[in-house]
Amino acid sequence: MAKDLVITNTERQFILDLLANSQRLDGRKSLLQQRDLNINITPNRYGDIYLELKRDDGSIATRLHCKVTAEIVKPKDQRPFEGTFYINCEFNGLAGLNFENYKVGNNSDEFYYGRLIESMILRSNALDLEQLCIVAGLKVWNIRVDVHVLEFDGGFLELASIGCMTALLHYRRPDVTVRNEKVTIHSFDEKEGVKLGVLHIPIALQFNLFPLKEAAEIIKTNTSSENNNELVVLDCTLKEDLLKDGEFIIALNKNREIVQLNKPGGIPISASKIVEFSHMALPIIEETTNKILKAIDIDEKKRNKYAHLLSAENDRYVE
Amino acid sequence: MSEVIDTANNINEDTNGIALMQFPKEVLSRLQPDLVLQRHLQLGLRPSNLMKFNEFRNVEEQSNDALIVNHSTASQAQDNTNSNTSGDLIVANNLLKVGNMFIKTDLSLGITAVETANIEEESFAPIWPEVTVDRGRMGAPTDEEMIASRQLYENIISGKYIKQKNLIISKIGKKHLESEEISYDMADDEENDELLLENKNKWCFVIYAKINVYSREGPIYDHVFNSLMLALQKLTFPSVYIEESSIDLQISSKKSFNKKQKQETKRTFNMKFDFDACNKLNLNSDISISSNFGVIYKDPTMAINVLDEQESNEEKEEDAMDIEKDNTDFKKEPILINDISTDIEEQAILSKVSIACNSKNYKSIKLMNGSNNEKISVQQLKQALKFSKMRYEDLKPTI
Amino acid sequence: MSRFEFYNNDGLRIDGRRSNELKNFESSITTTSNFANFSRNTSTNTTYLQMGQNKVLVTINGPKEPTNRTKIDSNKATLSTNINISKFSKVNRNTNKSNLPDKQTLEWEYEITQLFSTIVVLETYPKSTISINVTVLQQDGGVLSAIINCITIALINNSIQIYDIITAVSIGIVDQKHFLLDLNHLEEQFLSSGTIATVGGGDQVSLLRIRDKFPLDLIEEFMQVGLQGCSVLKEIITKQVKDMNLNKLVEIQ
Amino acid sequence: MSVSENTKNLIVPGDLLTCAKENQTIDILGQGIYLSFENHLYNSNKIYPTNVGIENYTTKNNKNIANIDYNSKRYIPQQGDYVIATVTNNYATHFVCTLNNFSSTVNLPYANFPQATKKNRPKYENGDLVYCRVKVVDSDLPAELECMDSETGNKEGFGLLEAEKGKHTAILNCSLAYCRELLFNDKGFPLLSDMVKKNLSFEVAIGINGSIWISTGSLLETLCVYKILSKCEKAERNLHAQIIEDTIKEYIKE
Amino acid sequence: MTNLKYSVLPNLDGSCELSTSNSKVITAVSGPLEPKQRHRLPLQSAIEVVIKPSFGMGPTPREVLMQDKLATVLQAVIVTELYPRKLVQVNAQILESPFDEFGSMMGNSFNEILSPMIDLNSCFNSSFISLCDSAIALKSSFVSTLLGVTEDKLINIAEVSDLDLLRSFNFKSLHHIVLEVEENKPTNVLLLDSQGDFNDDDLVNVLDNAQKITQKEFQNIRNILKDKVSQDFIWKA
Repeated sequence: MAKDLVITNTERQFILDLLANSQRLDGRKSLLQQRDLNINITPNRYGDIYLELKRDDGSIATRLHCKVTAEIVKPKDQRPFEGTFYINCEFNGLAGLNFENYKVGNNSDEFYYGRLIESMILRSNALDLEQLCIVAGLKVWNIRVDVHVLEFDGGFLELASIGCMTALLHYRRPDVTVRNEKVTIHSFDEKEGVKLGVLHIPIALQFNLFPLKEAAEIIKTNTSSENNNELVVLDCTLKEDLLKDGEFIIALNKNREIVQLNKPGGIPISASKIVEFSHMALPIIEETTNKILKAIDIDEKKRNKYAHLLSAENDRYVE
Repeated sequence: MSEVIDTANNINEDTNGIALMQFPKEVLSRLQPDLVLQRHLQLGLRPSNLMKFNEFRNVEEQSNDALIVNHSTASQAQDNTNSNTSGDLIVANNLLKVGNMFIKTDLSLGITAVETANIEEESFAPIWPEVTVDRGRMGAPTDEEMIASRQLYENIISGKYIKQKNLIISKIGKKHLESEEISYDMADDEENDELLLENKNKWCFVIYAKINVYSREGPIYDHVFNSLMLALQKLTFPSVYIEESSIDLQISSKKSFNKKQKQETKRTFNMKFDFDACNKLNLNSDISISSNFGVIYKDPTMAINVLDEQESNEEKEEDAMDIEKDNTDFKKEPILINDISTDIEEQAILSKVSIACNSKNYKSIKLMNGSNNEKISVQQLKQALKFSKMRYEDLKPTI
Repeated sequence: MSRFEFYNNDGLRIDGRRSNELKNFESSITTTSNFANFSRNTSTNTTYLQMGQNKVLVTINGPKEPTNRTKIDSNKATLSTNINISKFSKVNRNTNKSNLPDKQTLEWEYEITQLFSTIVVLETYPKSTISINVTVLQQDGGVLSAIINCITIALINNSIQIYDIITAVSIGIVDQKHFLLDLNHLEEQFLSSGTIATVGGGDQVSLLRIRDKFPLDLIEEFMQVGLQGCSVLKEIITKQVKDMNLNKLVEIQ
Repeated sequence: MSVSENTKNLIVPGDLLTCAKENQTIDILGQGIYLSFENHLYNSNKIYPTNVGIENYTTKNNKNIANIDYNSKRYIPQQGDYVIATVTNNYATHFVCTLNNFSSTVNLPYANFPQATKKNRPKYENGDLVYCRVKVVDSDLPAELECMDSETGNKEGFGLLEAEKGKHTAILNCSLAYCRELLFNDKGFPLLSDMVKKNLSFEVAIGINGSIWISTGSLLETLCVYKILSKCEKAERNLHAQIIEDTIKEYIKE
Repeated sequence: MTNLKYSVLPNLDGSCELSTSNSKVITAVSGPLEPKQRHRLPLQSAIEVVIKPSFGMGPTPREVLMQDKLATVLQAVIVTELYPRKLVQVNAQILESPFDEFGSMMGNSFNEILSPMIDLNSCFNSSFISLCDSAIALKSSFVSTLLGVTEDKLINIAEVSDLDLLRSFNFKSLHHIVLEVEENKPTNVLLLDSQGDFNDDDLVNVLDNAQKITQKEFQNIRNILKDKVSQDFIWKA
């Protein structure tokens, strides 16, 4: 189904008109309003996360399933002390018929976004790969995150980054003891699983650009940055996404560090705006990070109901 | 439409200006496989070699031991988990001729390191098959090949043919440098002991099967399975020894920038197969024979003799609907076809069942009804089960 | 990180440049005799750019009839980019056996296609494709910026309509305070770095790519340095292009 | 007719139709019922229900009609249906249109426009919406649309759906049964008239293929109508009045 | 207990999310669609089935075999001649399988066979609801059951909720049965996939039990469909 979704001229005009009036087709009344995020952790499993974006009327707009699996492999020759990490993110036919089932085109957005998330985690050392080494040069853990898009109405990049980080934070691999090169893998009954070394939590945010003028005009009005040339929209729906004319993606963590800042072409935007929006992203990302940590914390409490009897710690979250 | 194709004997235009065409048998069978099959069924025959409905094709086993084993070549295993040795060394083979179809199975061995302590008594080993249907070109495996390979893999495990325990290499020999002889006792000297003890019960055989199908005729799975079974029966394991000279200490010295450098030594064993001392594989269960069946309904309206009668007393251009109305008393009868054996049958028969059994038990049944109008009933399944047992007894002498 | 002193107290970098100094920038087209063995009579010009030790060749094919009929857009042209990074372009020869481009190159292709799709006046060439072929002969840090600059020049040399000139530079940061412009190989490997491309040397950012950890509070300065670099580069490119075209005219006469 | 009461008559593929059980004759087979041609040869007609839904057996003009009421999202062209097509391509003789995303395309020949001549052909762009009627359906060829009444040659309200000056338009996709009800059962399902009663002034075109085209004088009014129609599809009947009121309040009388 | 949710994907024509005690799949059906040239059949619709594994890239040979089984049965159930030159696309994504955790395959070699059977069993039941939801014409209904025979017991695998228990069963044979349901009664066998050691008596026993389970399960499915129809016409009520 390599066919594109047909967006009629009427629809295009309607959506763009609405955006110009700060209205969204799904009922949101601000361009910077994001849809509600729900993080569901499957009980009884480690690193199995469902994420939902909910519309205002309660229906689910986008749904993602992230699953971490581990296996023991031989490390790469160049890096014998490091485990390996992959993200497998595919859009299959479930996300919509406009996504092809078998091959992911190299020039497609999916490919690009998948790479963004992978390099977001790998290049910033968000996942400690050296902790995954069992026997140097021979056995290391391969951690793989599978991202399944179960329903799609925009917001993939944000959700996938949140999902991957939540799943990695939540996952526990089986404990391993090495004695005389003999590797024993302990089941969860024998020994409690080991958490992965997540060093910081980068989360991506996508700012979508909609031109208010012709592209030529925007390029010509060069230096006058005071002019409003474009609309910046957060959390686009699928249809808005298809109509947008540029984007920039920022991945941040709570420590005020940019992990990634990408603007792959599209209409140009003034530098001061990029700076402005980057700073604006920080509180949003802080909020999301807290949401992730809270979801994991609640899940952990559920898992060991009696742990608090043994611990002297106070409850961190008092409702 | 179907009548038009076959009844016209030469190309002539009818009143509508549509040219009637005559096709040679081969072409017609590709265009209208169901029609050709139905015509044959009316005569009580099948398209391939005019077999009876319940007839199986002739199966000949042509084994050629000369193909097996070149003693001088040897195999290598590296001291790590996912080593697998080169699969070129054929330890058992089988060449099965089914009708016009040839199936060649080559079994080869690999060695892998395992935690032998973890192997349970009731654990069964797989075979790693790779089925290739010869089609005159290279490329990614087709769905049919993938399905056959996977099905073999599953059925070998579920059939419980090979116990994992039987694949453990319990004895490893050592070839002495000077004497060129191989000793399998490990009491001699201390140095020996260490090496051999270290390797004792650490290795396991892995069986690979490379299966080639030539001049494919109909579904392949059952015959591929049979060929693999026959080859498996002949499988012998060579003894394994280590050549003293070839124990290498490799020092990996990959430089990684500003990383703590650990020196890692890797020991490479050159494991070699000694075919002078072979052990036969103990199969856990008798091998089984797989056979397939299909069900098709005889459709009287497609019969050629019906048309002949029609022609004699009616006009040729008679509307097809009228013909059918006159023959409402015709009944469709189900026919069980044994051993689906040509492309025509394969395409026209949509409901198939494939049964593997030995004298004691059934090993697998795969029944798939691919058509709503021609389903295999329980009655026919019973019949097919009976036939499959008979088939096993038939082929037993060849085993 | 402190194995090398990337920026010493005298304000000099390893290769002797100042922090905000660009590498030498030289571009040429085949018609100006730099590459005598390339045929002059081909419909397309080969543009060669040397930016420090980066050596990039760009040819542009088109606008031409698309080979793939499904790609036809009846309103405007479609762009396609193909980047070939030669295996000998780095200090260590790339031992990757397959001839397929690696993922980073594919990303660049995606970004460059997106970038130039808004800069080229695609509406002038309906139902056609313009394909950009890039060959990187040698790389020395900031290859992406060299590729983008070279494509800009190539587009002008091939007389394809563009709205404005795009210039790109790479920027690195030392010790969280000094910004270095137009990185070399070593700097790129060990510093947090990014690439920025602007339209017409103004402050309209068209492409931005930072893939390393980078303090959020320094982003403003980062942009300033980048914009400055780009605007300087714009002057250089404009001058060189003008000279080139003068030469061309002289030759034709 | 209340649906929840009628779910007793739920028909699932493989069931016997109630009317067949009671040996009633069926003259016309409606949607969701299939007569196997395989059996037709042998005069032992077997009638299959093919969809999950509610059996409906009526008599009209002395003909017994049986059909199964079911709802779906994908439209399969039927002769004489009024549809809203999207132009996706144009050729020398016809437009290529689509009725649902990813469904087979249908053709709209230039000859099927009123007063069509070789020189006078409609100029529609890709992505434009056309209100038209299905003229011919053939299993081997793409279905053919027409933009006129082929008997009279009149325009009959068919043609391009475009925003007039100062108007704002939108297109809404919803389920097929909902569209049918809106179009044909205005008395039993007076949602649109209810909306007009609330002083909403709008223009709609409803295509059986699940598209509703809305045109009003202001952007917010369009959004309001759009919202009401899409919300009512997912709400029970008695809540509709409330939805209309709330949505109007939300978007217009702020 | 089987838990079914219909119409979970509004972007597609029909969909269903099914969770049994030990597995979870989501399936979607779309059609009739415009097929690619190579899928086009002159007299009937093509059926494309794509099953994605719960982790890793797919479909691997394991999934290809599953796809083949599902497609063959759907061929018999869908009224393919109603949609000539069209495509019916069935997508399945396995979300949870009892064998997708690290090390869960080990210990019992039968698990290697059990795992695709569990996945496929769920896919069958889920795809039936998806087909109904997508309003594709069907000739009959079907219900799939997966039974395991141990030394002394017959086990309905979909109801085993203890994963460790499931992994350690010592099955003599496994039987995956898809039965056609007409007029609320199980009739023909559409698919019978049996593996392991078994004899005629086992087979009869398994088929008898499968019929009983099918009968029960179909009532559940029927209730779900009843619910679905009233939801479809909710605006009418």
